[in-house]
Amino acid sequence: MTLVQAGLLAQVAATCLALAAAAVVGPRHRARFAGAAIVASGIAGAVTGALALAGGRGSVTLPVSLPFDPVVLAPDRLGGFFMIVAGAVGAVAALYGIGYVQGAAASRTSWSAMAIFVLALQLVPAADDAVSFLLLWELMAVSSTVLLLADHARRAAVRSAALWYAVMTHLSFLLLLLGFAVLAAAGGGTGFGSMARVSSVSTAASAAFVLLILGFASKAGIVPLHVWLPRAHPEAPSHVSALMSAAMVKMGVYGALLVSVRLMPGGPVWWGLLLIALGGVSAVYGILQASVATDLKRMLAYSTSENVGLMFLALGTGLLLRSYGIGGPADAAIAACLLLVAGHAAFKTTLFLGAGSILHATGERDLDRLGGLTARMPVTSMAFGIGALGAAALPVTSGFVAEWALLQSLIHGANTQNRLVSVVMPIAVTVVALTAGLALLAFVKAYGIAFLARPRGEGAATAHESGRAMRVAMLTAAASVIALGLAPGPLLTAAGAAAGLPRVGPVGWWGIDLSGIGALLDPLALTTMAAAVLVPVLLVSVRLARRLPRRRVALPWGGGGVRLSPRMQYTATSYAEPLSRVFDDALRPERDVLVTHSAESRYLVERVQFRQYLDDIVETTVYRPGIALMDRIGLAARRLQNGSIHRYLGYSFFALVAILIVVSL
Amino acid sequence: MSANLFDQLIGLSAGVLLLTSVLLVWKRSLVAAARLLAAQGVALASLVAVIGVFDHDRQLVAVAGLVLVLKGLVLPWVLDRSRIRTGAVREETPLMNTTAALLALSLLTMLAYLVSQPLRVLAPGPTTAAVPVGISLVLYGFLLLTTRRHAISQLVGFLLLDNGIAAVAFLTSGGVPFVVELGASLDVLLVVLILRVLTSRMTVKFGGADLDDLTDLRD
Amino acid sequence: MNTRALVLAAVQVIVMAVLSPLLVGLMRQVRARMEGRAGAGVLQPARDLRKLFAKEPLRAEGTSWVMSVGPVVLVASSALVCVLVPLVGTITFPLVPDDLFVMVSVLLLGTVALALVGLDAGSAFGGMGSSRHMTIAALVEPTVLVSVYALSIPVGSSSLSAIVHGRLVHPSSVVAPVSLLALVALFVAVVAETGRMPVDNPSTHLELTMIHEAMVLESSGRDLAWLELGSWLRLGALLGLVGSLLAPWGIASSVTPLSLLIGVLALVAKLVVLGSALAAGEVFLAKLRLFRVPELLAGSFVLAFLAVTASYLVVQA
Amino acid sequence: MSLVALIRMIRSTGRIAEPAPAPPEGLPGRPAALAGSVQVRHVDAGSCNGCEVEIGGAFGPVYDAERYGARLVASPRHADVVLVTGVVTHNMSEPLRRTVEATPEPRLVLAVGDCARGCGVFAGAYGAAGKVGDFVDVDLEVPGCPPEPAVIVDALRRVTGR
Repeated sequence: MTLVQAGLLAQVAATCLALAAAAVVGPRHRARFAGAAIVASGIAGAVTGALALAGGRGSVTLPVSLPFDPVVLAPDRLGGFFMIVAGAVGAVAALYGIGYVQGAAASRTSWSAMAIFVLALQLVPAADDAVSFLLLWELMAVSSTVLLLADHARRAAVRSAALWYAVMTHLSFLLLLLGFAVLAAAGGGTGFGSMARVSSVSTAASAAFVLLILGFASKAGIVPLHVWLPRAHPEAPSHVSALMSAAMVKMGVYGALLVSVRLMPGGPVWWGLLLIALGGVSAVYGILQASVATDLKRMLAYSTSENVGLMFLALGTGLLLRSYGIGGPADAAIAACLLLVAGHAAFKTTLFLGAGSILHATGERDLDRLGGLTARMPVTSMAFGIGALGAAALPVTSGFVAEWALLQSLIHGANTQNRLVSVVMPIAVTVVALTAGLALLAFVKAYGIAFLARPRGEGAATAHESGRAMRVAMLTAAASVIALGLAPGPLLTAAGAAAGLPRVGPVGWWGIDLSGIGALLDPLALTTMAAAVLVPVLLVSVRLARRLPRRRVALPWGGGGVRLSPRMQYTATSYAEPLSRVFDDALRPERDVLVTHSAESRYLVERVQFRQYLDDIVETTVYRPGIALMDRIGLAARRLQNGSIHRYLGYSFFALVAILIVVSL
Repeated sequence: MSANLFDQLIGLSAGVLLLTSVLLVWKRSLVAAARLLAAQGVALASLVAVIGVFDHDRQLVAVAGLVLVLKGLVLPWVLDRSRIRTGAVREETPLMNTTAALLALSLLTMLAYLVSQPLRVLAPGPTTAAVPVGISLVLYGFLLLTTRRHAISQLVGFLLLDNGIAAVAFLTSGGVPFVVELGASLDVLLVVLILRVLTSRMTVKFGGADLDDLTDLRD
Repeated sequence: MNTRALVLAAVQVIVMAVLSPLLVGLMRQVRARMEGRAGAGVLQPARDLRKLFAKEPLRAEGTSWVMSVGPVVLVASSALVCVLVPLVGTITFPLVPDDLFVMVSVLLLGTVALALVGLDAGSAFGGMGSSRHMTIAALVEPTVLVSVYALSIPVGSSSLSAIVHGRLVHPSSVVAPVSLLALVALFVAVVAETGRMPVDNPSTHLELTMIHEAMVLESSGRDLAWLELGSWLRLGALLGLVGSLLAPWGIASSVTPLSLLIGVLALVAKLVVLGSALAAGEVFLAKLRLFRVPELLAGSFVLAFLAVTASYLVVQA
Repeated sequence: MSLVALIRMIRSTGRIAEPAPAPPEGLPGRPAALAGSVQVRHVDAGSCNGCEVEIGGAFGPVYDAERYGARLVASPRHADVVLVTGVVTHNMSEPLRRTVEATPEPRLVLAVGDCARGCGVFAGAYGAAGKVGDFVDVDLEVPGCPPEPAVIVDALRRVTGR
C-alpha cells in the first residue's frame, strides 16, 4: 500500500467516524466529536494531496451500488494541489463549526452532510475517470444543498436560495455530463487517460470544451452563471459559506484546468479567448456588485465571482499565449491562476469565518447596522482585517503575490509580434487594474464600516467576542493569508509541479521567480525594507508618546454639535454612493426619495426617506424572463395532464409506437 | 527631406490628428470643437504637405494648400458662425456620457489598428503605419454622429468623419488628384452649408437645435 | 542585499524627507506670489510639522487604534515608495523589484490607511472624504498601470529603474509621441492620486468639497504630522518619478559621492520645475465637480491606452 | 476669463501685499512650540459678521497674515489658536466650550472685537449669554468694533513671533 492509498483510505475512515459521531453522540458533545473527525479527514485530505503533489502515486477503488462502475481514485499532481486546498479549508471550517453551529445547523443531518461534503470536496480532484468524477461531483452538490437548507424552517430566503442553487448546480451537472459524454465517445473510454487521447483540434473536442467550461463556470460562479452564488453564500451557515466559496467554487477552476491543461492541451486560440472573456466580465461585474453591496456575506459572495473571474482570466491568458508558443509568460499566467486559487482560498475562508463571527455576535449581516466592532471583537477584527488586506491584494498577503504574478504575465505576454495578443493583453491589464482598484474600495468599506467608528445598530453595540474554537479557526486562516504572502516560494513550486510549469520556481528567502519572463519578487525582503523605514518613524512616535500622552475627548469633531449621533456616520450605502453613480449605467440602481411635507406648509419638510435598491441586472434581464417563459410552458403543459388514467396510458402507448417506428427506420 | 525626418513628421501629424479627435469626443464644449477642428485641419494639411514634399509632387502641395484653407479656416469658421446663430455653447445631453464615450474610443482605436493590419503588412512604411489613425478618425466621427444630439455636434462629427476619410486617402494612395480633392471638398462645403441652413431653420422652428426634436415631424 | 542599493535607498529616503516639506512650501509660495501675496516662505510646512510634533494628540470616544496606527502606516508606505522609485539613482535591490505593481501596491497601502483613518473618525465628513478618496483611487488605478505599461514596452521590463535607465540611454524615446501621451496620462493620475487641483482643493475650508482634508479632520498632534508628512512624501515621490521619466538626465547609475550629489541636485531641479509648474497651473484651474472627475480619469486612461496601442505600432513598424 | 487674460492680469497686478510692518513684541508666556506656525480655528459665537469681514481682510492678499505663519484651518483638532468673534449667544456657548476643549494643548484663545471682549453693543440683549471670557479662558484680546485687519494681524504676529 502506498502512502497515497493510505491517505485516501484515512479520509474515508475519518468521514465514517464523523458520520458515526454525528449519528450516535448526543447534541451536547456532537459538535465536538463530529467536528474533530471532520478536521481529521480534512488534514488527511491535505496530507494526501501533498503526497500526490510530490509525485506519490496510488489508486483506491471504492465499490458503490450495482449499476455503476466502482469509483476509482488516483490523484495526480494537479488533483493533489486542489486536494490540499480543499482539505485545509475543510479542516479549518470544521474546527470553526464546532464553536459556531447552533440550532438547525447542529443537527445530525447537518453534521453528516458536512462530513460528506468535506470528503466529496477532497475526492473530486482525486477522481481518475469521468464517471467517478461525476458521482463525487453530485455527492458534493447534494451534500452542500442539504447544508444550505439547514435553516430552511425559519427563513424563507433559505428555501429560495436552495432552489436557485439546486437548479443551477444541476444545470452545471447536465452540461458536464454532456461534455464528458462527448469526450468519452471520441476517446473511447471514460477514463481521463483515454480522454486525453482525443485530438484537441477536433470538433468533438471543441464541443466538449464549451460544454465542460460552461458547466464548470456555473459551479465556479462565473458571470452570467453566477446567480446562485449571491443567494446561497449569504443564506448558508458561515462555515459552510466558507467551504463553498473557498473550496467548492475552486472545483470549477479545477475542472477548467483539468479540461484545458490535462485532458486537452494545445486547443485552438479561441478557447483561451473564451476563458479570458468569461473571466474578465466576471471579474469586473463581480467586484462592481461587491463594492455596492451592503449585505456583508453577499458582498463576499460577489467578490468570489470576481476572484474566480481573475483565475479564469489567468488561465485563459495562459492558454492563449501557449497557443502562440509564448511559453514563459504562459507559464507565469497559469502559475498565477494557481496562486490565486490558493490565495483566495486562504483569505476568503478568513473573511467568511469573520463574517460568521460577526453574525454570531450581532445577529446582523447588514453593514449599514454594524460598526465599532474592533473594540468589542478584537480577534475577529484582526482576522477579518488580514483577510480584507488579502482580498484587496495589498502587500504582503497571498492576494498581492497572486495578482502581481498575473499582471507580470500579462505585461510580458504582450511584448511579441502577435497582433491579437497585443490587443488582448492591454485590455486584460485594464480589467485587472480596475478590478484591483474596486476591490480596494469594497474591502475598505467592509472593514471600515463594520469594525471602525461607532456602532450603528443595537446588535453591534452589544457584540461580544466569539468562542475559542472559532477564534483559533479564524486566526489559523488569517495566518495562512500572511504566510502565503510572505513566503510564496513553496506555493509557487507546488503550483509549478501541479501544472507542469518548468519556468517558475522559488528564489531567495522563499521568494518567487517567474524565470520565463525574468521577474522575481521576494515579499520577505520587501517586508524587511518596510520594517527598516518604519523603525525611525516608530522611534519618533514612541519618544513623543512618552512626553505627550494622548488626551481623550468626548466626541468626534462635528462642528461643535452636542447631538452627534452614530446615525450621522457614513454607512456602507453612502460609502459606495459615488461609485454607484459613476457606474450608473452598469448597475442601474433604483432610488426612491420620499418627501413628507409638514401639514402647515409645503415648504416645510417633515421627513425625507431615501431608499436604494440594487438588483443583479443579469438576474433581472436574463433569468427573470427565462423563468417567466418556463412558467408559461409549464402552464401549457398542464393541459396534457388531466388526471385520466386512459390518457396517461395512451401517452405511453404512443411513445412506444413512436420508438418502434424510429427503431425500424 | 530624409526618410527619418519624413517618418517623424508623419508621426507627428498623425499624433496631432489623433489627439485633437480624442479631445473632440472628450470636450462637450462646441466653442472648443471649432478650434479643435481648425487645429485638425492644419494637421491634415501638414500631413498632405509632408507627403507632397517628400514625393516631390507639386500638385499634392497645392492640395495641401487647399486643405489648409478649407479645413483649417473656412469650415471651422462656418461651423462657429452656425453655432453663434443657434446660441449653443455646449452639447448638453449627449446620448452616451463622456466617460463611456471615452472608453468606447479606446476600443475603437484598437479596432482600427486591427483592421488596418493587412494593409500595413502589404506595404510597410511610415504612411501606411499611420493609416489606423485615419480609420480611428472615421470611427470617432461615426461615434459622434450617433451619440450627439445637437445639430452642431452632428456637423462636428461629419467633419471629423470627412477628415478621417481624407487622411486615409492621402496615406494609402500617396495622394489624390487635385480635381478629385477639389470636388470632394466642395461637396463637403455644400453639405456643411445645407446643414447650416437646416440648423438655423430648426432654431427658428423649435427654438433649439436638438435633433431629437425632428421626431416631432414624423406624423 | 548589496550595499550600493542600501546606500542609495537611504539617500533617497533622507533626501525626500527633507525635500518634500520644502516642495510643498515652494508650491504654496508660488501660488501665493501669483495671487499677489507675500507668502509664508518655503520653510513654513517644515515649521508646521515641527509644531505639530510638539502638540498633544487627541483621541475621541469611539475611535480605535486605527487613528494612531494609520498615520504611521501612511508615512511608512510613502517612505517605502521613496525607496522603490528611481529618484536619485537607478540601482535596485536584487530581490525586491522596483516594479510598477509593487510600487502602486505599496502606495495603495497608504491610501487604505488614510481611508480607514477617515472612516474611524466616526463623523459624517470623515466617511465622506474616505468614500470619495477610495472611489478616485479605484478609478485612477487603470490609468497608472496602463500608462507605465506603455512606458515599459520599449524597454521590455516593468521595472521603473529599467524604464528610466532605458530613457537615459535613448533620449529620443523621451520625446516620442507615445511616451508623451503616456506621461500626460500618468501626470493626470498623479494629480488625482495626490489630491491636487482640479480633483481636490488642498487649501479648502469647506468640508463638503473636501476629499483629503475631510479624512484628516479628526487627527491632531503627531498623528496629523505623520499624515501630512506622508502625503507630502507621496507627492514628492510621484512628482519625482514623473521628473525622472520626463528628464532622466543626472540620475545616478553608480554609487559614488559625486554621482549621488549630481543625482540629488538633478532631483532638486526636477522637483522645483515640476512643483512650480503644478502650482502655477493650479492657479488657473477650478475644482471639478466630483462626478466630472471620472471623465477626467477616463480621458487620461484613453491617452494611456492609445499610448499602449501605438507602442505596438512603433515596435512593429 | 480666458487664460491669456488671466496671465495678463497676474502680471499687471504684481504684488498686492503691503510691506510688513515691524514685528510687535511677542506675547509674554506664549508657548514656545507655536513659534513661527499658528493654525487658527475661527468660531463665530454670535457675531454681526463685521469682524468676519475684517478677518477675511486680514487673511486676504493685502494684509496677508499667512506670511507670518498663521493659517485658518477647518478643524479645531488642527488648531493652536481659537479665534472667537461676537458676543456668546445661548446656543453657541456649549459649542464654543467644546471647540476649545477639542483643541489640543498648547492652545490659546483669542477674543476678537468688542463684543467678544465685553458684549459690546449687545450687552444685556436677549439671546446674549455673556462675553467670551465668561465661558473659556481668554489669552489675548483684540479691541475694535470691528477691529482693523492690521490689528488682527498684529495680534496673530504676537503669537507667532514673526
